[in-house]
Amino acid sequence: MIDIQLQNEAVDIAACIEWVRTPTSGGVDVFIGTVRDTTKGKKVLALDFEAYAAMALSEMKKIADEVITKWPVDRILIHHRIGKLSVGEVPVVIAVSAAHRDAAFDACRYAIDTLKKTVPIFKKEIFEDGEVWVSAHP
Amino acid sequence: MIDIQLQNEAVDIAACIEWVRTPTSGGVDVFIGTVRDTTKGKKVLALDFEAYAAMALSEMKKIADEVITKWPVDRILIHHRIGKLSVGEVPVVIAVSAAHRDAAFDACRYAIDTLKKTVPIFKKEIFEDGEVWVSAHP
Amino acid sequence: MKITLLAFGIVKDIFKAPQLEIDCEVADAGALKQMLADKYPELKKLAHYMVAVNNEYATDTTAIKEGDEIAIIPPVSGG
Amino acid sequence: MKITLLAFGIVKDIFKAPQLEIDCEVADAGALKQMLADKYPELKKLAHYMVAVNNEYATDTTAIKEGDEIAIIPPVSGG
Repeated sequence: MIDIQLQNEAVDIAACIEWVRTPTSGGVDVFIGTVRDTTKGKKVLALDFEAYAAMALSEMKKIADEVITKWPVDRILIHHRIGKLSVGEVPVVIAVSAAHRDAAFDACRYAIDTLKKTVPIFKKEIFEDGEVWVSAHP
Repeated sequence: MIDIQLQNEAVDIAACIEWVRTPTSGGVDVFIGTVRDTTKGKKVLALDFEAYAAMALSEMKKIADEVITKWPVDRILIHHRIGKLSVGEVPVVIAVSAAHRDAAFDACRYAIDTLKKTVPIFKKEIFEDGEVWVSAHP
Repeated sequence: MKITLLAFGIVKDIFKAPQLEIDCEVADAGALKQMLADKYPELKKLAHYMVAVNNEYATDTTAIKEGDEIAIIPPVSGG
Repeated sequence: MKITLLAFGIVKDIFKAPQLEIDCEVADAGALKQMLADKYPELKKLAHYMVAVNNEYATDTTAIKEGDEIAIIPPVSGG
């Protein structure tokens, strides 16, 4: 089973974990992205995320479908937040349950690595003295 | 920072995650062990965990100390429950925060893999027709 | 033909608009990218940018026709 | 000398007690394991078992003296 969401409100980490747990699962791996206070030594005030929503959902679903095909996992959930997030807030939660932990770890890591490469979500770092779209320039 | 616990009461997953999050962390990886309903095709009713408490704590602390030395992580938490757990309950939570996700994933996986090899905690699988100490016999 | 381009991230800043209506004759995504690069030289300074046609990443040979939902996608940075 | 052995997991079942007071002359953990294997042949059927002296895993040459906290540790299965 798959649960994909793109949302404005805070991601409910506990509810995400609860959703992936099943009686056949021996383990759950969860990745929680958090907004760091610095980037390349510079103080970050906030991150502003925007998405090409329809395509972001479809790319996230592709990742989940691929995970389900490649690893023996029970459930995978990907919830991504958009909007302006302060330091410490959570842009993304990925949770994967599986009978055995290796599959949960591999699948969760694959999902976040792939999300960062393929899902059309864009973040702007907001500094005291300006704003920068992350990764836009070489 | 390190937080190690061996406890009779349920592990509070949300509190564990909250504890590892810091403003310098870009990501948190969390492993949540859960009691499966079957093992080798046989229905499991419960797992009963016991520990050599003093040494289990010292071995868990060794793992956390080693993780802090080997990877650039912010915080690591290992909470292990003992006593009788039903299907779906949580014997262990390991949470690791780090500036970058690779360190969090690697460290969390190393911690659970090592815990399963070195920490003197012992579980008995309780079936409808008997009980078996896990891994005791070849 | 008339096409609408959706812009995201830094492309919105480069186009100075979240979407652009243009009238042009481009057969495929490759030709569109070339046309845009000529018109918006700032695009060439990006690490890269992709075209998506109807919610799928396009290659240079992906055909474009009137009515398609076309998006210009700069380097993604979700997570 | 008199030593106390703490037993865990299946070793508790084999000893039929969570701890055992024994009077013996063993210089090190290797000698202790040999003595126990003779007395409790069930131990030899285990995948393996370890001796811990004062909360540290012992090797065969780890010395044992009166007053040490000695534990017999079957295969662990936490997590």
